Amino acid sequence: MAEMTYRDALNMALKEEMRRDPSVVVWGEDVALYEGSFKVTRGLLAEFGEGRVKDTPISENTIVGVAVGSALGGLRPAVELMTVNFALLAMDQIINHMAKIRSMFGGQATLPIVVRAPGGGGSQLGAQHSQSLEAFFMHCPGIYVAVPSTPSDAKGLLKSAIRDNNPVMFLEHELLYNSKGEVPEDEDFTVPLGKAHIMREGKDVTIIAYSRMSILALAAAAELEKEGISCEVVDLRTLTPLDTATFTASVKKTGRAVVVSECWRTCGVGAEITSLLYENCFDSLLAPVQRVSGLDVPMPYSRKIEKLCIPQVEDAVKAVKEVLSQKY
Amino acid sequence: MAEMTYRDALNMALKEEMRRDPSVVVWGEDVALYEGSFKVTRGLLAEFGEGRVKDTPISENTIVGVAVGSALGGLRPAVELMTVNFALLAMDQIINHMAKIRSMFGGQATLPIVVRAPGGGGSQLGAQHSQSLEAFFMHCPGIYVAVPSTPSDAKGLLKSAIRDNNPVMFLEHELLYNSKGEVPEDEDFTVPLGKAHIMREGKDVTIIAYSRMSILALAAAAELEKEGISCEVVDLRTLTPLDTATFTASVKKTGRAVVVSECWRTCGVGAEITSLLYENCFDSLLAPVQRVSGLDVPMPYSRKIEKLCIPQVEDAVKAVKEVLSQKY
Amino acid sequence: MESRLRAALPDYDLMKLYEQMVLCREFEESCAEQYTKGHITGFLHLYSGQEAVAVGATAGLHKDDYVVSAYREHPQALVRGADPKRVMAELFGKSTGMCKGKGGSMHLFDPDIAFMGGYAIVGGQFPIAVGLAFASKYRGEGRIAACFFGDGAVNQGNFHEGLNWARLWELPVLFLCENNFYGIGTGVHRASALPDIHRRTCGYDVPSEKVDGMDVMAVYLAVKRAAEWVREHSRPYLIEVITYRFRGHSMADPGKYRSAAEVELWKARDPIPAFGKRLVEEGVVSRDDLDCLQAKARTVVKEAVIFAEESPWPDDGEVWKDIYAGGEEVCPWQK
Amino acid sequence: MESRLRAALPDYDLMKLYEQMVLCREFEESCAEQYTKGHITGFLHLYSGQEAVAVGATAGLHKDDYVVSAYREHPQALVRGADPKRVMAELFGKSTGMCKGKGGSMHLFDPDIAFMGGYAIVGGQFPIAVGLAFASKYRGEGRIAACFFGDGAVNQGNFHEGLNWARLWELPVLFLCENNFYGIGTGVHRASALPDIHRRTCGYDVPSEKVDGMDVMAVYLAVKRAAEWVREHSRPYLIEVITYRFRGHSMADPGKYRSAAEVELWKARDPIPAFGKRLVEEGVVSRDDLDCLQAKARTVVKEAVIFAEESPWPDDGEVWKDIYAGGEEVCPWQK
Ligand SMILES: Cc1ncc(C[n+]2csc(CCOP(=O)(O)OP(=O)(O)O)c2C)c(N)n1
Ligand SMILES: Cc1ncc(C[n+]2csc(CCOP(=O)(O)OP(=O)(O)O)c2C)c(N)n1
Ligand SMILES: [Mg+2]
Ligand SMILES: [Mg+2]
Repeated sequence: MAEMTYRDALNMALKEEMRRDPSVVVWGEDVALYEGSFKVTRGLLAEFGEGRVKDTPISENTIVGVAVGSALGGLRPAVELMTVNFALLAMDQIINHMAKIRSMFGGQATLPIVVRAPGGGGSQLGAQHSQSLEAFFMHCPGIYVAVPSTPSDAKGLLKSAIRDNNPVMFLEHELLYNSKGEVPEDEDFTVPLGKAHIMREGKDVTIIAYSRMSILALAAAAELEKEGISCEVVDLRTLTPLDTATFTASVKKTGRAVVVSECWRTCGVGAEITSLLYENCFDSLLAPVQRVSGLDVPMPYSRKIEKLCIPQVEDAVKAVKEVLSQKY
Repeated sequence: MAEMTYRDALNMALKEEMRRDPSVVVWGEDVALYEGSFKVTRGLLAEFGEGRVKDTPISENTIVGVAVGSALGGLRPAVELMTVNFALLAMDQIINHMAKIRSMFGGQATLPIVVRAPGGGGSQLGAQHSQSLEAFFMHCPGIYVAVPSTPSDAKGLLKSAIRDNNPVMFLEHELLYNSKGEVPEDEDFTVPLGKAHIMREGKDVTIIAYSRMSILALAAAAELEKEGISCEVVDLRTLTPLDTATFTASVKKTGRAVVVSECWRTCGVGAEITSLLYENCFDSLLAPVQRVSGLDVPMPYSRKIEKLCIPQVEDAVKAVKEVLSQKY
Repeated sequence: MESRLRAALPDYDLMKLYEQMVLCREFEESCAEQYTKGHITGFLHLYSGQEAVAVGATAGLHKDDYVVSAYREHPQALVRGADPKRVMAELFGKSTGMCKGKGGSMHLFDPDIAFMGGYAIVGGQFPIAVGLAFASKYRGEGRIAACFFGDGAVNQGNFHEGLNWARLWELPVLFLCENNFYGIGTGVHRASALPDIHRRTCGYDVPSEKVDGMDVMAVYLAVKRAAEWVREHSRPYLIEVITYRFRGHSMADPGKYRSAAEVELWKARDPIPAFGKRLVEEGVVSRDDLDCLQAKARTVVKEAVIFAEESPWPDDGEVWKDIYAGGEEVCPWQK
Repeated sequence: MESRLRAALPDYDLMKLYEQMVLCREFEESCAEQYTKGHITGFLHLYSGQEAVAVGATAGLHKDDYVVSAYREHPQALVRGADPKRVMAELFGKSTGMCKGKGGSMHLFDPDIAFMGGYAIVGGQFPIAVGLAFASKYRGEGRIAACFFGDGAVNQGNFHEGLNWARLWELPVLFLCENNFYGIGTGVHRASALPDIHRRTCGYDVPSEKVDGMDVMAVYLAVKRAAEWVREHSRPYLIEVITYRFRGHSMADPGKYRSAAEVELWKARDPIPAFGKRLVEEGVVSRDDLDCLQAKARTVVKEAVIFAEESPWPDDGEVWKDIYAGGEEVCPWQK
């Protein structure tokens, strides 16, 4: 174990997997010489060379499409979209191609692709650079969606994603890159895709979250503990596959649930989890499920109002109190 | 009133609005000389000429982006994407631009744009041509989403969409083009955006649906009536704005709800409606809400299995019976 | 008379070209019939008239070179060596189809013959071809990627991004544009600022040329030369092949945007009888030989139809299969 | 000595060009300071070094011609006539900002001066410019659309689609590429197969040229001529302007991918002192006049900063405003 940042944990995962398997290749805008806009690919060019670590033109649809083609040709591309906002330029290759090729060709093709993309709001980057688009990818069958919240998961999930034979949208949170935590240095350490993580045990209420919202949920739980409220925090880790069993079991135990997601509320991750909770453990629910989410607005720039659009610790605290005050 | 097809009703709306307002312009792939892949733009070129009705290159992102620019320049483009599947190539202009420009420029810009797009499955067109992508657009704030189910609504909603000052994704269903119904010939007839339609009154259960699924819901209701089950059918008409008041009131009355949508289930329209129902009328619910939706799979070609992936009348009937058999 | 054909290829191969073109035509015309009968559903885009392109180009490639194409791709797959039975069964939506009935007419795929897919999103195949070429170069396989596409596809951003990328990374991609003058009902002049498609590569330092797509030998020779150049230099190249589709865009298209005279003019240049005539004139084969090849093709196609008819439908359980690698049970709550 | 400058423009306009360049530089350098103090947040991309492009180009356009740009756009807006106070307040995120604090540095917009937006998605502005040109042509307004973009943006599919479309529909778009040799840390040679960007239009029959972007008069004359041609012919044209940014890509970029020597070489070509020197040498102004303009610009920027500092933050209720036309209450359940 070593303490390191989420950024460095991702970097370590990339390096280890590239050392392990020569078919792993990396490209994206500014990932080589510049070592990545968020420096996640630091040192890759130096270690693995121009043939394997490649800068690309600003052509997002092609970044993903070339990964699709390379995967069909036997490689395991782990590419970067500089931010998830630019994935909107690549939706054709992501949704129409990467997610469909295996199935529409009757299972004859295997696409071991990772598309890494940082995202999220909170840095005053305005409407075009602050989106949390995970619900788009979660909505679409045929691709996995990973949303790590800790340095250790960042490493473990990225390694699993690279080794997995399915295409994975790997969504990193820009505000987590500098967060620190203990990370196993073991090269065999991985975190399986599709297994949620009970980050904190509790008995009064379950907070279900992912990515940065899990960290926020922990902060809310710590605050609530001072008031004698015991929260269980379930970190989803991946949205597809979704570990319904784990969060359902938790809610069956606590009887109450708050779902926290940074994406837009309508048709967002919270809507799905809420529906699943009612479908799977209605009888155990002692109060209505609360959704805490990003507001359904294009993100404003000004920090004074930007923070109103993104869930804050207080919002999670308030929702937990709300769910505790209600009763069916 | 005249009986006509959904296709002709749309065509009538386009013609009437183009006659009414010279700033309405139309373009898209094959919309002019060829009169549209689904013939919705029949006769437009002949009546309005090459200056106003324009064929475009196969460049979907630019089809939408030129509409955005033209709207900024004072026009009211009502453009066509040949099918909604190709909207995935235009997501950058739809989500990053069309949905954001008004808000990120502080309300200084107005974008009266309609992007028409046929979609839906059931014609054995395979994974890349059978998608129902309404949840993507509903998820994103800043754009309206219209989903007409009848010829009359097709006309009335399209006219409202063209007259409205907001950008509207206008999603038509390919299997409805030949459906017939009575349509007001009145040029002043419009159907407001954001008002759901109670297509059929009933007392035992509310079926909430939109687009082709509303027609399917009516068929299910007719079948269930034979067994003495009285269904209320609420057709949403638009997904944004969403008329929560109307469907909530209906469910408060009947106490039971089935939501039918053709899109993928996870994070789909059904997930949102279900969550809203629990949030808004939990106390009135006599049984858990049932979601009927497209399966979370890329659409297979073979008709034998394609139909398993799209809600059928039997599925709606079964869900209604299920919801009636359960009790909280 | 000295045979120019014979100077280029041995008799066996010349006959093969003819045989393949006839097979393609028979196959496509049979598809039309099966569509009319309701056995084939969905979109059906037929290739009749363009046979010299698929046949000539494929003959100019190595067997293991990658091929990708669009939705008008039955012949590209057949000529690579796809089993007509499995292709027809796919079109029927049967479980014995090349893609188990999940793909249909627009989505053929067979990695055993390096046929890496028919794609139905116009231009979707560009980056995929570039990626295949990268994989081949990275692994040192010496395979090139041949990318078929239409005149309509060149206005998609992908085309531009792909050309730039392939040249920048020095990848062996052979871009093969089948210019049949129309993208559905829109003529190339109404869609392209510069309708001479081969001239559109100048901004990327990618060499290109134009070739007569109604002449199978011309296509073969051009592609063979270009493929060798691409392989040797590991750089992209583009060939614009001038051709014509005899039928509508798809079975649903009455094709009113083309005059009868225009269609007749091109039908008079039908690549199959034209090549047959040359083969006979240059003494490679007799008229009887040609008839025999024709009859053989007809039989093959007939057998394919019978196979497809008699094949079983996919099981209902197939709906959940082939989506994720490593099992279908990843999202058990979905069912 | 006969003044070549004076032959091209009256003294007043020459001084205006200088004044504008100085204002832009002062504004940008002041932004850097405010960013360091934490008053400006988010991404901040400064224009220092490229002033001759915005200033020269804008002088070559009509007042009502449409302008669109990317995220490095403060000067394009200022030079059009945007109020520096409102721009600075926008950067501070204040309610008095040009976009009420909702846009920030990357999203300036002011329809009163036909500045139709700074866009932060690389290449997002291409189709928007084409659309503005279409609207102008359709309404017979005689306005052209000037589209600023970087060397990195030309590899985006939008660029290709936009060039083809503008030529095909014969629209008055003036494409203005600011080639500063880098897209963030990636040199133009590592991103473009053909780094001579003006040569990339050959595939669309769109004429183009290259101009020295460190010389404000050269930019002005080229843009003026091109804009007139575009207006007269209603056809697109592209100018590649060779320039250099003196700072990093954004405030977050240490800029290690460029050698100090390279940066120094370009700084020696700083367009502002170079033009000032010419003005003095050709007797248009005195050194003192220049100092005076400089002082004036400094005051304007200082006042802008004070205005921004003293302005109020947006109300919390602003979060729900300006999203939909015709009221914020359309989705009342959302709140
Ligand atoms: C992205 C996308 N846009 C539009 C379509 C609809 N469409 C199918 S084929 C076609 C025309 C393509 O023409 P071309 O590339 O010339 O190929 P051809 O059909 O002539 O072989 C169009 C517009 C599509 N399938 N994908
Ligand atoms: C679609 C998209 N991809 C990537 C980015 C990230 N990005 C911002 S600026 C930039 C470089 C653009 O370079 P250039 O066009 O030369 O403009 P310059 O910054 O030099 O003015 C990149 C890659 C983006 N904003 N949008
Ligand atoms: Mg064509
Ligand atoms: Mg640049």
